[in-house]
Amino acid sequence: MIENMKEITLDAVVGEASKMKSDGQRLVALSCTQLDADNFDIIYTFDKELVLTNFRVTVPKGSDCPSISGIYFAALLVENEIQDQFGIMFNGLVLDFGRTLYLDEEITTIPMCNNTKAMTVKK
Amino acid sequence: MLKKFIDNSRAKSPWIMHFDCGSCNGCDIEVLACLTPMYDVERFGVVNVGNPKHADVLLVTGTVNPRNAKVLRNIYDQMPDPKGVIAIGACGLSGGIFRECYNVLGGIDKVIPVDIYVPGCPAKPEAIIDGVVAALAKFEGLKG
Amino acid sequence: MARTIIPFGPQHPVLPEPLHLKLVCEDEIVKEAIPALGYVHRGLEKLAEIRDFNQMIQVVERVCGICSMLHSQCYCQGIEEMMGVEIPERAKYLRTVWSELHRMHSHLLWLGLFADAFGFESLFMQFWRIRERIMDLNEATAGSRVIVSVNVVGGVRQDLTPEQCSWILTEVAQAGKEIKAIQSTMLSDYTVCKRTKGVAALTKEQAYELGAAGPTLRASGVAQDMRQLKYAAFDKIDFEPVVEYDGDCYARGVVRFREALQSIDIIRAAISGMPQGDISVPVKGNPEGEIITRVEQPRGECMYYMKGNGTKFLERVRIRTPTFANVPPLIAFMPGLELADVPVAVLSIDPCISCTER
Amino acid sequence: METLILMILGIVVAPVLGGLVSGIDRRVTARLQSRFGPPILQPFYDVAKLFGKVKVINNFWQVFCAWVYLIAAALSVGLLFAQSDLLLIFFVQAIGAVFLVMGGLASPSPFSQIGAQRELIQVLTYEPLIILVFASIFMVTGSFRIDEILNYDQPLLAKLPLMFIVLGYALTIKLRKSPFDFSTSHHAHQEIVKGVLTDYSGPYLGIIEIAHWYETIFILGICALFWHTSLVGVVVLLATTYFAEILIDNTMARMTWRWMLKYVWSVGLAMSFVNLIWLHAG
Amino acid sequence: MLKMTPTVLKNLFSKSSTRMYPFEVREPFPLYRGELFNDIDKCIFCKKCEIKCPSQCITVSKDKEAGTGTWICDPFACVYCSICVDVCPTKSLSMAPNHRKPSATRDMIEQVGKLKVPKKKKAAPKKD
Amino acid sequence: MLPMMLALVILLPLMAALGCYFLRVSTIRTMIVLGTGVCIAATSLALFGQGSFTYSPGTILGISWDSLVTLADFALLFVILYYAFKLKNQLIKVFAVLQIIPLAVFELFFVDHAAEVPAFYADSLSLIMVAIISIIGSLICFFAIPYMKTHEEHLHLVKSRQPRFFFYLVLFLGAMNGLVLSNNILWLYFFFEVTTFCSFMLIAHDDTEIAVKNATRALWMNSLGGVAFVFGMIWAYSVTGSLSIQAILEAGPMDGAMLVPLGLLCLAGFTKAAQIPFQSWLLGAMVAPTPVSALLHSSTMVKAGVYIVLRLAPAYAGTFLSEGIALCGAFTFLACAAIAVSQSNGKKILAYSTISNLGLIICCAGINTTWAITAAIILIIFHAASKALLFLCVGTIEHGIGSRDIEDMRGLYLKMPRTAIITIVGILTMVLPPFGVLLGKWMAIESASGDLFVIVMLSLGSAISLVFWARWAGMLLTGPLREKVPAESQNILTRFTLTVLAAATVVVSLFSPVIYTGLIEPMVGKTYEITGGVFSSPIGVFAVYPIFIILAAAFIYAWIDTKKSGNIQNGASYMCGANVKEPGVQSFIGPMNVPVEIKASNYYLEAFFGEEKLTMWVNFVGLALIVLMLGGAL
Repeated sequence: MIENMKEITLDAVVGEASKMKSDGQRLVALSCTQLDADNFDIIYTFDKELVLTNFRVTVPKGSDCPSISGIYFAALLVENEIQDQFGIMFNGLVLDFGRTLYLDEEITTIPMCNNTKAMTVKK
Repeated sequence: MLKKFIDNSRAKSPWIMHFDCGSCNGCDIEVLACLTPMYDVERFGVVNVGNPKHADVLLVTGTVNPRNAKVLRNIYDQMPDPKGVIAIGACGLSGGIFRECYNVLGGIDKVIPVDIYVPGCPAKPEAIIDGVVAALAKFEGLKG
Repeated sequence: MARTIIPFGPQHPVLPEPLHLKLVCEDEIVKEAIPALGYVHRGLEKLAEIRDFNQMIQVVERVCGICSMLHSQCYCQGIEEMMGVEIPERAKYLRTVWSELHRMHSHLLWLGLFADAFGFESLFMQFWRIRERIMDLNEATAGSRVIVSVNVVGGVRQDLTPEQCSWILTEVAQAGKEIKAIQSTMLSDYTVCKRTKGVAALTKEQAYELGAAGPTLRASGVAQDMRQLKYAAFDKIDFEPVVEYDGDCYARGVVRFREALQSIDIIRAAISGMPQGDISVPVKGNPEGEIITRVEQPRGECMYYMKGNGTKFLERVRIRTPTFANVPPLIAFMPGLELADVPVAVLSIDPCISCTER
Repeated sequence: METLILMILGIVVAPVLGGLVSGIDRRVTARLQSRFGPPILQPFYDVAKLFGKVKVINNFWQVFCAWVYLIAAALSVGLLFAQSDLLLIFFVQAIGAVFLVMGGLASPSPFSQIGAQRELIQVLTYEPLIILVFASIFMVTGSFRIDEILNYDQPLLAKLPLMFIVLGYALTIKLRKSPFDFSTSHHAHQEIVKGVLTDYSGPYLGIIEIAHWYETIFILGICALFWHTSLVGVVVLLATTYFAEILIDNTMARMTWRWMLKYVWSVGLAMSFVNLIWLHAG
Repeated sequence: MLKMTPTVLKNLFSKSSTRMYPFEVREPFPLYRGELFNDIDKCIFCKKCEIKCPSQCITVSKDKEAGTGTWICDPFACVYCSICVDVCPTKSLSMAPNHRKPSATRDMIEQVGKLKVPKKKKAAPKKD
Repeated sequence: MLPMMLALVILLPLMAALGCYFLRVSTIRTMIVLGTGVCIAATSLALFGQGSFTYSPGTILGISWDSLVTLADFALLFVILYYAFKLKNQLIKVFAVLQIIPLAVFELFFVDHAAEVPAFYADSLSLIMVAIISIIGSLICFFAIPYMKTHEEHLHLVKSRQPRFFFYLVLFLGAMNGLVLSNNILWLYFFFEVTTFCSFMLIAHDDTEIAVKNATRALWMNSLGGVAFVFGMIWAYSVTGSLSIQAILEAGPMDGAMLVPLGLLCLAGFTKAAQIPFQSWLLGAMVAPTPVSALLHSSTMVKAGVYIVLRLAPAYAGTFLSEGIALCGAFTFLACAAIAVSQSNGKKILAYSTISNLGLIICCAGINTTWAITAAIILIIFHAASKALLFLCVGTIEHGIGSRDIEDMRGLYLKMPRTAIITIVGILTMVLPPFGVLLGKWMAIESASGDLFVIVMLSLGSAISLVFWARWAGMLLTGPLREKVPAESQNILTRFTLTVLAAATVVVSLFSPVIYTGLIEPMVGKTYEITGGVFSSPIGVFAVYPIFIILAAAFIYAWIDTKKSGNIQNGASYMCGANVKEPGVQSFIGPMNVPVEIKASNYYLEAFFGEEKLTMWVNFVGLALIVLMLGGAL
C-alpha cells in the first residue's frame, strides 16, 4: 500500500516540493512508470520521521518536467536517471548529464519507454 | 641461465590487477578476500597492483556494458605482454543473469581475450585461487 | 593558481567499483568534483518484464552482492504485502538472523576498506580476517558465502538447526571479541583519528536536506533507522539506532563499528527468541497493485516501489538504494578536501555503485 | 686499490642484501597481518619477471631517468662501502632522487605528476634531517669521512640517541613505509595509484626496484655507523631498527604530506636541537 | 599512535590464519551450492528447471523420433541459486558442495538421455 | 704590459660603450660588442699570468687619476640627484645628499691626498672576478645582440633604444672590472656607484611604468648602500688612517672600534647583493630585458656586494660581526630558497635562487675559515656560470613560447629541445654533484657543521632549493612519446652563447681541482689535499674526477639505452582507463562523455612558502639580524 498518496498536476510539482521542504520532509525517491503508450507516472516520495508522503504526477510523453533539484539537491541523480531511462527531460537540473548518466551512444533506444522486451544481445 | 631464471620467475610472480566491470560486488569482495589472511594469495607471489602497467594478470568481474567496455579495452591494452586475463563469475563469463538487460553486452570475452574462466555466482576465493594457479600454468608454458 | 585535473576512476585501486570523479585540485586541495556513473549500469529493473516475480528474487539479490540478502528481503516483503501473505514467525526471525549476519559482514568489509583508504593495510587485513567467520556462517547455513539466497515469497528456503544456532552464537561472540580487540586502534589511534576526524563533515541539517541515508545520516545525529519500521522480527527485538553527532568520516566509522557490534546482540536476541514452526507458507496467485517497502540495509534505507498487474510479471520494479541517496552528499562535501582524503571521504558513505546504478 | 675493491664489493653485494631485506620485510609484514606470506626470495622473482616483460614507455626520458637513478643509487652505496665522505655520498644519492622525480614528471599522467611532486616533498622533508644527522656525527667525531668515523672509539648511539631517531624518520620516508608512503606505496591501494612509478613498467620498473634496494642498504649503512664498534652491535641495531620500521608500517595509517612536513620538521628539528645542545653541554 | 602493536605482535607470534588452499583443502560445507549435476538417467525432460531458472541457462529439448532428450546447461551463465534443484520433480538435479573448477574454454554441459515413458512424464507436473 | 691590460679591461669597455652610443649602426655596434668581448675575455685570462699585483696609474695630462675619479664621482652623484628630482623620490634625494656632503667634507678636510695609495691591487679573488665578469659578461653581451633585436620587435619600437642599452651594458663591464681591481677605497666607491647607476638605467630601460618604479626602488636601496659605504669608509679612515684596502686587511683581524665601519661596508655589500631585507630591488629588476637580469642581477653585479664582504673577511675574522654575517647569509639562503618554492615565474625563481646563493656565499665569508673562504670562491665561480646560463635560457624560452611562467614550460622538450636540454644542464649543475656549485655547497656545509644555527639553516635551505630546481628540470621533459621531436631553430649567437656557457659549466666543474690548486690555494692557504682529482681533508672527501667519470659513463650509457628505446612499444599514459583513444591526445573521457584534457601543476605550497606570507616576516627577521650584527659590532 502507498501511504498518503496525493495526485497533483505537472505545474504544481515545484510548489508542492517547496512546501514539503519547508515542512522538513526528506526526499526519498522519484519513481517513474510508464502508464500507457503516451503517459508516464512519476511518484515523488518524501519521508519525515519514517512516515512517507507521496505525490503522483502524470507526465504526457514528450513534455518536459520541472526539476526540483534546485529545491532538493538530492533529486539531481534520480532526475538524470529518469532522463536516461524514460526520455522525460527535466528543466532546470543543477547538474544535467543530458542522457549520459548511465548510457552511452551505443544504446539507441530509450530503454524503459516502450513496454517491449528488453534488448537481447546477439549471441 | 639468467633467461631461465626470468622464465621461471614469470610463474612465481604474477601481479594481478582487479577490474570491476560492472559486477554486483559479490565477486569483487571475493577477489579481495583472496588477498586477506585466510586465503593470502601472496603465497604464490601474487601482488595486487592498482595499475595495468604493472600487472601481469587481469582479473575481471562483472558484465560488460558499452561504457565500461572501452575502459576494459584500454586497461587491457596498457598491460605489457606477457599477460593473462581471468574472467570471474557468471557475469564475467557470459553476462550471467543479466545477459538480457539492455545495457549488457555479455561476458568479458566480447571485448578482450580471456585465458581462464572462473565460474560461480559469486566465485569462491578457492575458485579464484584455482583460476590464478591455472593462469600460472599458462605463464609456465611461456618459455623464451 | 596552478590546477591539476585528475581522472579519479573508473579503474582506480582505491575504488572497489568503477566510478569516475573528475577532480580539479590546487596543491592537492579539491576545488571541484564532478562524478560520472554508468560503468555498472545493467538495467536490471527492466528484467521484471521477462522474469516472473519469483525469478526476480534472484535478480534483485544480484543488485548488490554485499547486501543481497536485504534486497531480496525488501522485495519479498513488498510482494508479500501486495499479495496479503503473512509469513510464519520463524521465517521472520530467520530473516532477521541472516540480515544481521549480512550487516555484520558488510560493516566489517567496509571497516577494512575504510582502513585501506587511509593506508592502514594491517587493519584492513584484521577486519577481513574477522569477517571470514561470518562468511563461513553464511556458507554453512545458507549455502553461499555472499549471495545467500534464502528469501522466497512466503518465507525462507533454509532452516537453522539448533546446532547451527549455537554455532552461530559462538562464532559471532568470538568475532565480537576480536572486533573489540582492535577497537582502540579503530577509534582512538592517533593516525586514524588524524585522517578521519573533521574530514568531509556534514551537519545534521545538511545531511538531512541532502537526503543522506543510513550510517551517513546517523553519523550526523539523525536517529533514523528503517528497522524502527518493525519489519521482520524487529517488532519483538529492541534496539536503539546508533547515532553519532560529528558527521565526519570518523563518526561514520564509529557508527558502523558500533552497528557491527550491535548486530551481534540482535542476532543473539533473534536466535534466543526464535519460535518453532514452519519456515514458509505456500503462495498462490500473482501480485497486483502498488507498493512501497523499505528496509535498512547496511548502507542505509533501501526503498522498493513495485507495481503488479495481476500477471506473473511485475509491471515495474523500482529500486532506490541507499548509496543512490548518499551520492548527493558526496558531491556536496568533496570540494575543499585534500586529495589524500578523497578515498576516505568517498568510502565514508560506503558507496555501492552496483546498487546505485543497478 | 683497496677502496676500489670495497666499492665494487658494495655495488655487487648491496642489491642482493637489499633484495633479501625486502623479502624478509614482506614475510614479516605478512606474519604481522596474520598471513602466511610470500617466499623470502620473492623480490628477486618479481624483478626477474619484470625484466622479462615487454618494454613499454610513454616518454623515453623515463628510460634515461631510471638508469641514472639506479646508477646514482649504486654509486652512493659504492662510496659508502669505500668509506668516503658522508655528505658526498648523500649528495650522490640526491642525484638519484632528483632523477626519480624527473622521470615521474616526464610522464604526463596526473598520478605520476602528483607522485613526483610528493616525492619532492619527501626529499624536502628528509634531506635536512639527514644533513643534520651527518653534521651531528661530525660534531662528535670531527669528520665527515667514514674511515675517520670508524676510528672513533665509542658507539655514536650513546652520544646521539635522538639523532638516531631523527635518522629513523628519514629511514621511514626513504623506505616508503607508512605513515610516509605517499609518493608511491608498497601497498596497492593508494589514491594516486602508484604515484611516481605509475607510468614505469616492465624492465624499467625493475631497474627502479633494484635502485630502491640500493637505497635501503644505503640508509641501513648509515644506521650501522651508530654502533660501528662491534659487529654484534651493528646486527642488533639494524635488526631492531628494521623491525621497528615494519612495526610502524603496520600500526599506522598513511598520513598526508602536509602533516609530514609540519610534524617531521618540527619534531626532527626539535630533537636535533636537544641532542646537539646536550652534546655541546656534555 | 601505535595502538595496533599488541594485535600485530600477537599475530606475529601465533600461527598464521591462512588456509593453505590448494595444498590443504577444507572439508566442504554440505549445504554449499556448488557444481550442478544432472543424473540424466533420472531426468524426465519436464522443462521445469528450464522454466524456473532465473538465469535461463538450461535448455531442455526432446527428440521424440530418436526417443532421446537433451539437457543443456550453460555453466558460465548459471548463478548457482539451486532453484532448479528445488523444483526438480525427480531429484535428478543435484549440487555438489564443491565449486566448479575454472576452465580455459567455454563449454556447455550437454547430456543426452533416454525419454521415459509418457506416463511418468505426465505425473511430474501434477505434483506441483 | 700590466697598464695595458688594466686599460683593456677597464677603459676599453668605456670606449666601446661610447662607441655603441654614438655609432648608431647595428652592424658596427655588433662588431664593437663582439670585439670588446673577445678582447676583455682574452685579457682577463692573460691577467692570470700576471698573478697578484699592485699598481698605481700615476697621472694623465698632469692630473692625477685620483682627482679624476673624485670628480667623476661627484658628477655621478649629482646625476643621481638629478634623477632623484626627476623621479620626485625623496629617499633617493636624501641618500644622494647624504653621500655628497660627507664625501665632500671627507675629500676636502680629511683625506691626506699626498699619501701614496696604490689604486689597484689584484689577488686570485680579484682575478677570478675579472675573469667571470669579462668572460661571462661578454657572452651575455653577445647573447644580448640577437635578443634585443627580437625584444624590440616584440615591443614594436619605432626608434631603437639599443645604443643606450649597449652603452650601459658595456660600460658596466668596465665598471665591474674596476670595482674588483680597486685597492683605493675611494676608487672602489666610485665603481660601486657606477654599477648602481648602470643598474638603475638598465632596469628602467623598457620605460614602462613598472620598470621605472622598480628601477627607482633599486636606486634608493643601492643608494642606501652607498650611504653605508661612505660612512663606513670615513669611519674606517678615521681609525686606520689609510685609504688602501690592503693596508686595512694587513692589520689583521680587527676589534672594537673598527668593527662598525666594517659592518657598514658589509651592509653596503648586503644592499648590493640584495640580501634580506633588501631583496626586493633585485626581484623588481627582473622586469628588465633578460641579458640585464643575467649580467647585472645574477652573475656579476650582485657579486660586487659579495665581493666586498668577502674582500673584507680577513679583517673581521673571529669577531661577533663575522658570526652575524654568517647568520644573515644563512638566513637569506634559507628564506629566499623557501620563497622561491612558491614562485612560478621563471625569472623570479632565478632571482630568489640568486639571492639565496649569494646568502650562502656571504654566510661562508661570515664563517671565515679557510675552508669557508674556499667554498665562497668556488661558489662565486660556478654560480655565476650556471646562473647566467639559466637566465639566458629563460630569455630564449620566453622569446620562444611567449611566457616565462614555468607552468607554460611544461613539455618544452617537444617544442624547443635544444634549449630545454641546455636549461636542464644548467639546473643540474646548480644542484647536483660533481658540479661546481654543489662542490661549493659541500664545502660550505662541511665548514659550517660546527655552528648549530647555521647548519640547520643551510640544511633546510639546500633541501628546499632542490625542490624548485628538480621540478623545473622535470617538467621540461613532460610529454608523451613522439616519433620525432622537431629540431629547433636558434640564432647563431644565441646558440653559441648557450652552448659555450653550458659546456663551460660542465667542463669548468671538471677542472675544479685545477682551479683550486692554481688559484684558490695560493690565496687562502692550503685546505684540501688534491690527489687524482679528489679533494680531501681530515674532515671530508669530495671525489671530483671519479664521480665525474662514473656519472659521465652513466649518462652516456643511459642515453644509449634511451636511444635504443626509441623503437620500443609506445604506451599511452595511465588515466584510470578513461583515456581518449586517439593516440597522442592527453585527455580522458570525463563526466557527460566529454573529453577532458589532463593538466598537472606544481605545488607552490603557498600555505608554507607563499611570497606574501613570508616576505614580511623574513624582512623583519633579516632586519633584526642586521641590527644584531651591527649592534653586536658596536
